[in-house]
Amino acid sequence: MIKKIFAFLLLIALAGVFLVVLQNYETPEELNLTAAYYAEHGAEEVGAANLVSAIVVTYRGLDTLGEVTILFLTASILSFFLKQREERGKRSVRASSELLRTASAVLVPFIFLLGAYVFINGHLSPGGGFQGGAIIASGLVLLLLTDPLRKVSSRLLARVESASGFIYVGLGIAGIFLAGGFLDSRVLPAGTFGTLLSAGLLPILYILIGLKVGTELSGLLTRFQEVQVPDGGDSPDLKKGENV
Amino acid sequence: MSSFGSVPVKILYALLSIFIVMNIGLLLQGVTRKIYARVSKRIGIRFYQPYIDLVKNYFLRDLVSHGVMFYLGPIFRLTSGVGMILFIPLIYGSPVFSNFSFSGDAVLVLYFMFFGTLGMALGSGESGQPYSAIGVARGLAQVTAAEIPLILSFLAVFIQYQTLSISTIVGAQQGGFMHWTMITNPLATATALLAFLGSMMRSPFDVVLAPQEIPIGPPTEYHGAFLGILQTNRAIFPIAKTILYVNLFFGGAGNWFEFIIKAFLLYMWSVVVGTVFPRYRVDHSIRWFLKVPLALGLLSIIFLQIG
Amino acid sequence: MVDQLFFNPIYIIGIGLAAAFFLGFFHRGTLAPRIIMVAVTAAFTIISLAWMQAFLLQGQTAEHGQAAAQVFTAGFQPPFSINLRMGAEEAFLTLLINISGLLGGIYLLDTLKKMGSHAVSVFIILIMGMNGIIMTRDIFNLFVFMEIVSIAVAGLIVLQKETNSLAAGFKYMIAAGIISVFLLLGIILAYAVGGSLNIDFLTAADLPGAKAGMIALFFLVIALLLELKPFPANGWALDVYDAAPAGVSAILAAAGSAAAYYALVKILPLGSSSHYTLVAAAGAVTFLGSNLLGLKQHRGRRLLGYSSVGQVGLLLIILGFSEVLGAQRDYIAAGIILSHSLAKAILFWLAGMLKQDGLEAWAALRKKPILLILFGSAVFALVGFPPFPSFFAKWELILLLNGGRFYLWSAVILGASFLEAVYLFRWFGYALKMDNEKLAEPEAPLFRLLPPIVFGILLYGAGWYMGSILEGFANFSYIPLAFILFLALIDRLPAWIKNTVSIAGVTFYIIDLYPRLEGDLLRLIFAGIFLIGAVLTLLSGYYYKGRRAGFYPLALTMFAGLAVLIEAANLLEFFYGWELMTIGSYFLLIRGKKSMPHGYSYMLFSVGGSFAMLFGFSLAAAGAGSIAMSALTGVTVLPMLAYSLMLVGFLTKTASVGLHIWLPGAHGEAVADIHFMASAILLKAGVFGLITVLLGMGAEASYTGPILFVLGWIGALSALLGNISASFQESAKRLLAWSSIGQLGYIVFGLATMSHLGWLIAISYSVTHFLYKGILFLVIGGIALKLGTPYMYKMGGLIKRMPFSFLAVLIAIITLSGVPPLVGFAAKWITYNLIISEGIYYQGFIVLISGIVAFLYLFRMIYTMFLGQLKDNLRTVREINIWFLIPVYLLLAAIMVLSFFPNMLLRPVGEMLSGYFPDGAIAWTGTLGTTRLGYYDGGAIMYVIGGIFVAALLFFFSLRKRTQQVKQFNIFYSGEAPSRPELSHFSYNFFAHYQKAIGVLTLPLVTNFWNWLSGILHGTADFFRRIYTGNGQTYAYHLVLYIVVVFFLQRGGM
Amino acid sequence: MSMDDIKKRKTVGPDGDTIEIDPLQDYYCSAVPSVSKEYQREIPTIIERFRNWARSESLWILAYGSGCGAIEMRPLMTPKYDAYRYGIQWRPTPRQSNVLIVSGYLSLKTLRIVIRAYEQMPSPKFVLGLGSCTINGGMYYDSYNTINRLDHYLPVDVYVAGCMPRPEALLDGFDLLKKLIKEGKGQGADLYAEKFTWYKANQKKILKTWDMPDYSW
Amino acid sequence: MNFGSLALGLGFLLILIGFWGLLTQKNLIKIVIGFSVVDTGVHIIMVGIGYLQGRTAPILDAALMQRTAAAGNQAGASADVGSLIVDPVPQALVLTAIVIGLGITALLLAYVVRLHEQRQSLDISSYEDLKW
Repeated sequence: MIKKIFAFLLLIALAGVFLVVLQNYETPEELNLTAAYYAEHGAEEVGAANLVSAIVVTYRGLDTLGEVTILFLTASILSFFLKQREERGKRSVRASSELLRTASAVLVPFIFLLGAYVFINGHLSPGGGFQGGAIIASGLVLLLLTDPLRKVSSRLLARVESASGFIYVGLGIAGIFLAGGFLDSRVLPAGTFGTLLSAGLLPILYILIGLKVGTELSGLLTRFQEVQVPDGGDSPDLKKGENV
Repeated sequence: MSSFGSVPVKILYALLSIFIVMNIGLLLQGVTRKIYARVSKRIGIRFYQPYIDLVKNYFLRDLVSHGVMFYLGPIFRLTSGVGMILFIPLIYGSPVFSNFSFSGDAVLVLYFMFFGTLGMALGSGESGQPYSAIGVARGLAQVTAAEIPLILSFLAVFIQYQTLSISTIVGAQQGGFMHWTMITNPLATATALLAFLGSMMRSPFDVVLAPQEIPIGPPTEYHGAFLGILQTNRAIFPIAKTILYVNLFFGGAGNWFEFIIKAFLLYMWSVVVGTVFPRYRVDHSIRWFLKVPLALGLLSIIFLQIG
Repeated sequence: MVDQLFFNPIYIIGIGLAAAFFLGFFHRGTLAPRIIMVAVTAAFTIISLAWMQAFLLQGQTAEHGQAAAQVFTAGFQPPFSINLRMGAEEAFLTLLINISGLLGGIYLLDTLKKMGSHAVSVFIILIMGMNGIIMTRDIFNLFVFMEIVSIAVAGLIVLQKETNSLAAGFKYMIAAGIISVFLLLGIILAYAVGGSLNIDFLTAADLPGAKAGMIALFFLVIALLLELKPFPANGWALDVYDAAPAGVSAILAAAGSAAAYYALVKILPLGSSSHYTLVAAAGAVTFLGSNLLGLKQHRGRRLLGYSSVGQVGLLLIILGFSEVLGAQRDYIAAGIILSHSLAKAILFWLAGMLKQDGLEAWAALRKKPILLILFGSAVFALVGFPPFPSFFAKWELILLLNGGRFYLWSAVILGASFLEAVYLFRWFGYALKMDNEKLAEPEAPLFRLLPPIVFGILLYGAGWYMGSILEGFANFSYIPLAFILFLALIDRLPAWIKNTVSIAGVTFYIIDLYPRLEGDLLRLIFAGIFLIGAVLTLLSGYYYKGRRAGFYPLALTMFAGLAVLIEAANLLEFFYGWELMTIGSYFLLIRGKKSMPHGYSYMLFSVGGSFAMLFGFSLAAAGAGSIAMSALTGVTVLPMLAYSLMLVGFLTKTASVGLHIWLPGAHGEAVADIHFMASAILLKAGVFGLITVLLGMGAEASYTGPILFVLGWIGALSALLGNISASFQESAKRLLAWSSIGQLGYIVFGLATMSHLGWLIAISYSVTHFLYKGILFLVIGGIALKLGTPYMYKMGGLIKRMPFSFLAVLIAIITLSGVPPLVGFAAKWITYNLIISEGIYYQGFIVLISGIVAFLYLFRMIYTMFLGQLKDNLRTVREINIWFLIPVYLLLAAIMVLSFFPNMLLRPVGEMLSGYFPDGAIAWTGTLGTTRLGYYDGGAIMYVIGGIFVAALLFFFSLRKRTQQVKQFNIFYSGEAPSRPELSHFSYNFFAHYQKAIGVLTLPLVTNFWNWLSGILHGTADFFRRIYTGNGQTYAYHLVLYIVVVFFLQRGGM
Repeated sequence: MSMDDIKKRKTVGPDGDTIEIDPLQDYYCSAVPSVSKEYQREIPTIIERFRNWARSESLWILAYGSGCGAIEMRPLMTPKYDAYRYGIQWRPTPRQSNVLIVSGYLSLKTLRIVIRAYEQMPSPKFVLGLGSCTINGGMYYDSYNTINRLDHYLPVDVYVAGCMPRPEALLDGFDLLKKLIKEGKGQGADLYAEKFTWYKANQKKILKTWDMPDYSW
Repeated sequence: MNFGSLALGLGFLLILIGFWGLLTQKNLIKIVIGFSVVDTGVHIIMVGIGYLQGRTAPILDAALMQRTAAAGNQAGASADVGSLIVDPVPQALVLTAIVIGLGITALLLAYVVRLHEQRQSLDISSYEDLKW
């Protein structure tokens, strides 16, 4: 209890800090220097209609690379951290509902398709590699919800992930020699503004990112799936005999 | 001040000084013991008894030696006594009886005292006699305590006269007893007199010898001619000490008569105290020296500084 | 110039990520991932190295100068795209990180093998991420890289899957999450205000000018600060250091701290001076708090964590004082970072080799000496000893801080450094001396051994380089050090060869040095004491059969330090020599069997003293504007404090009262010839220092009065305490040790009088103390060595077995006690003259009675050892080793010569002193010296006393007595016969009655005081470290609380 | 000291070497006393006469009481008898004493001590047997534990008979001793040296366990 | 009322709520959830800061071009897209931030799984072995 009181007092103080922030924060009226530059030159320099994508993939490509790296890191860590043990017994899980099974069977292909669409069109419309990857991963979630014992080939996921990551970095380095610098998307010609094959490397990069993010998120999920408490564990929710 | 051309002459005079002082010392011993006996209503020894004892001891036939240091110990002791006599100007104004005082001042005399103590301690130490060692330990402890007021009183004198030279100090006291340090600096003199008691091996500070307890302390194993040497020194050394005090505090001695009188009186001071007071244990005597005499000594210096 | 095509910094990121992603194709167990890892980190290192080399060249030839390189990503100019920078600082830090990565990777090879290729890629990404933090110029990108590093670390923590590691990792992630939240807030607010994410543009945007900008900055700075684990919001970091695999902790401490530090370095210019102050304050609190709490820590890894956190605190202080430190900031920071990173990595790596983690268990290192050497190097580097970079860094730091009048700050720095030294040396002591029989041998295959060894070499190399580019140290002669290195290399040879080589070396040095010192008698005398003493001690070293591993390099280190003291051209060199000597002497002193607690306290007092000295020197230099030795003359900045501190520094070495408690034990347990070095020679270094300072101080200024008054009393009381305590010792060596305290007390007293005679005493005592103490130490030490015990009551009657030793000791103690006719008396005589002519009666009186007290212990020593009853088991002992007797008799000859001709020493010294103190000189006629007060004729006294002695002896011989030589039981024993020699040897508690009377003076008040102080410190540490409850939530609470408190403090302050 | 203390024993030196100790050999001087030059001379030289005078006028007594007769020695120091005036003094150590007064019966235990004390006195030295017990055992003549004739064990110069003799008798004994010394007859020490084997045999015969060196220097 | 400020306030509120969970809940998973809430709050703030009142998404599609033209006509000059869109940068940033948050959350959960495996407990106070 005393702990809660202290926490409460601390949060009051923190709220005070935030209040000070709010008091001093002045809502901007205009775009600032950087944003204005992007608004003005983003289209012509990068050739992407979606300015956010232009920024994400090109102007701040290094951030994106880092972000992909973080996902990769997390997946890698989980892969040796939550390593599946051989001695894990069979898991007994409650059967999924009819509704879920049917829905997933119908929806999952569409979800994957949507994901692919989102990252392929990332430079033109809202969305992008991350969003697409996340959508793909959500499809996997659905699959796993339907059949928690489904085996997902983590080997395949890892291969795709590594390959896309490697190519991504490779293209980035190519930018040093073929264009203005690391991760410069102008290795390929800009193309026609607003079309699918425009904005230089951007769509390709976004596809790679999408693949990578998708596989990484999926990888994460499968890792967690793999370490579920096996039968005979102390998880109270699982009752024996109710398995599929 | 010195020229070694006159070395043989110097040596002759030195021998003469030693002879005189030794006789004075022996006689004083005899007389003292006589007085001591009279006080306790005895007839007492013959006043020349110390001579006989000395002769007898020198004439005992055999010596038992425990080793080189044991052998040399008494020699060190005697060297110290004789050296002190020779480093002190005995008679004021007499170049003859100033002997070797050209080679050092009062500080030399003060520190040369320890030469014999050290030698004696080493000699008796080598005898392997544990009681000797106990005696030496007591003696050193007590002497170091007694030295504290002693050094203070000497310092007071040195400060008063702004010199370390004994003859200069004596010179400054000439012209009547009102010039004596005893009068001009009574506190220092009192301190010195109290400290004097501590180095005379008399009651109440004679637990060093403590006959019977640690048979006789440091010289337990010494006998025969060794003892003779020690006795010789015992005749000389107190006189040397006395005359140092006389020089520093009591106007020195202009002639041998004055010398004898002053030495006698000063000597008697320790005798009288010794007769009256019982023995202190070592830790008692150390504490005692660190009380009254130390306070007096510090006072004497403080007075000198403010006065 | 660096070829951008091959060494483009972006390659670090590119190659790193490509390799990491590529590793996804591999499976666990194959060798390839690890080869790739080593190759990649090596490539990183080469790139950094290429840049570093270019920047280093810049310093030397202007036309080949290398400007900082900017790398624009995406082909757009900043601020619109992210750019990286590779300047000198970045090159340095990335090099450090990459080497750590390379070696750390090698160290982790087997762990990584177990965990598979994913772990390898995580490792590569970690290193890449740290590089990114260093290079990036974009705050959001910085955030990304920091998160990469955080997550990678969180992943690597669990390479070792234990509950503790998991818990630590969880706490770490929570903390990292909270920090990232505030960092993001800061970034986005900064963006909102500054309109850019680029650091350089944000700097131009004047964030502090805007109201919200200040808050943005606050969040940025506090988040980066928290990333640097400020005390007390750093419990999570300690857990990580503690629980992570040692190899990972090593990289974290070495590279991680450097990266996080540099992130803050980049951000801070955005802010105003108040942010610098904030950082400095946080650093100070961290440095102090963390090191204080480290005191109670008894597990190695966690202690390393405390220390790491502390060192980062120091970096924060340096950063916070950027303005004050100016151009030197990077030099100082580099020095600290180098020392910290290299040393910490070594220590963590060592920790990884041990099976147990208790501090005591580090004794296992002793089974592999190379590890112990590495440990020692690391500890000394952390505390800031030469020749390590931190020494120079700390020097510059304190110098500049005090130059800028930031006294309190430098006091805090030194205080905290001292606390660090307290636990580091305690720990090192355990490693050196604890019983290690039951401990398993450290597991050190080559791949684990290699990294710490390389870092060890780098540590020394870096130290050398840092020294060579520091102004004031550039002309320093490294020849003696090279000689020491040579000795270290030939350490496998037998001792006598090394001994000969050492003697030849020192002799050559003396010949080389002499012409340079000619005419400067003061230095010549001390050079003589130091170096002739060196030859003599080394001469006695021939007694040693066998290898005597490690002795010669260390002994020569000490002598080299002493030689540097003599030759020092400026304060830095002086201080350098001082510290060098301290190192050497420390290792020499702890060679004894039970010497550890004493060696430890020696070290603490030495470190404390040298810090005081450093403070004083820096004040002096601040006033003078230069570090030349002349800066000590007439200090203008806080002169009283400056001089007092310098004096305190030197008084620790002279073991004066209050600062003496290390000496009896340290010297008492040292081996014979080392004891000689330590006491007869080493203590004189302190005297030399005092002389140097006092000469500069003079006696005219108003502040000198109190200083000299106190100094005089310190000297007098040291003399008294030393001598009285010596009387009550049972161990001969401790007795001599206390005696040294007393003797040094005379010297200090003499110096404090600031008069001709006083200094004459001091210098002549320095010489004679060297002579007679040399004899005593060698003989007593030789006997203790021979008999296997220093306890006097176990000896007795040795005169029969060791007559030569006895004679030497006899002469020595006569000299020491100042009894005429030997030269010791000269000093007593001058003391009287001094006391009366200068009117310092009370101090003088204390000094004089101490001289009398000296008789007590001298007699006790010579009696209980040489006289009395010879024990059963000593009946067949022989004379001490001839190699001890040779130097002893050389010293003895010197004493005899000086006794006949005291003018040989006193006259030239007097003439030299007349240059400083013209009044009160002794006038010399032959051997007769005359002062205003008295006179003293050494030669005549010798002749007269010798004459009397010979005459008395002749008289005695003339009696021609039959002499029966008898044996030891032929004594009068109350009619009984002694049964055993040990029962009739009066020796134990010799001065019992004396103790009864005045033992109260020897109550260990000083020891109690220091124990009390140490108890308070430890108690405080124990109380405050309870904030680290181990609960992740509490740590989260700490973090948020820290933010809130600092926020309101800063707002309140604005 | 017991017999155990003079048995050979072994000890280990500081270097680990074994040292064998033979206490009688190692700790005691094994020389025997020798006869002085003066003893062989028929007529004492002048200087020897002077020495003898000095010796007789300065009798230093070992302050040691072996039996009940010791009670009679004390009054000699009091004003009534004041033995000091005859040059007699008491010394606490045999090393500095010339006269050993065996004051009464001598038990075997005390005999051992007396012998040792006597041998430690520097020669010339004198023995004064006080009381009948030292002459023939007196009332303890048939005791299992006392000796009967002192001069079987030590050379006695003067006997003072009586049980107990008064202090006056003791003074008379001193007077006699002085005379003997002055006449050159105070040669007990030489006698002891000369007949050393006889004395030793007697001593060893009565003292069954002889646990000391033959001559205690 | 400005939507941007509203988002800011909302974000701060979320942060506080999240912290409440983080600091008071004993259950490890709830703590992670608390962290997620905090993280979300920050993301909302980020987006809120990029928001400009009355503007549209920064996608230069046909719709935006029309508005540009319309605005240009009103102003009588060639209007800038910059005056019509919200700041794209925070949106790009928040994308990264979200992913990073995801990574942290995933890792935290992995830790929870492992910790639970060790002690069969989700109480944070069960894991206090390392302290002082």
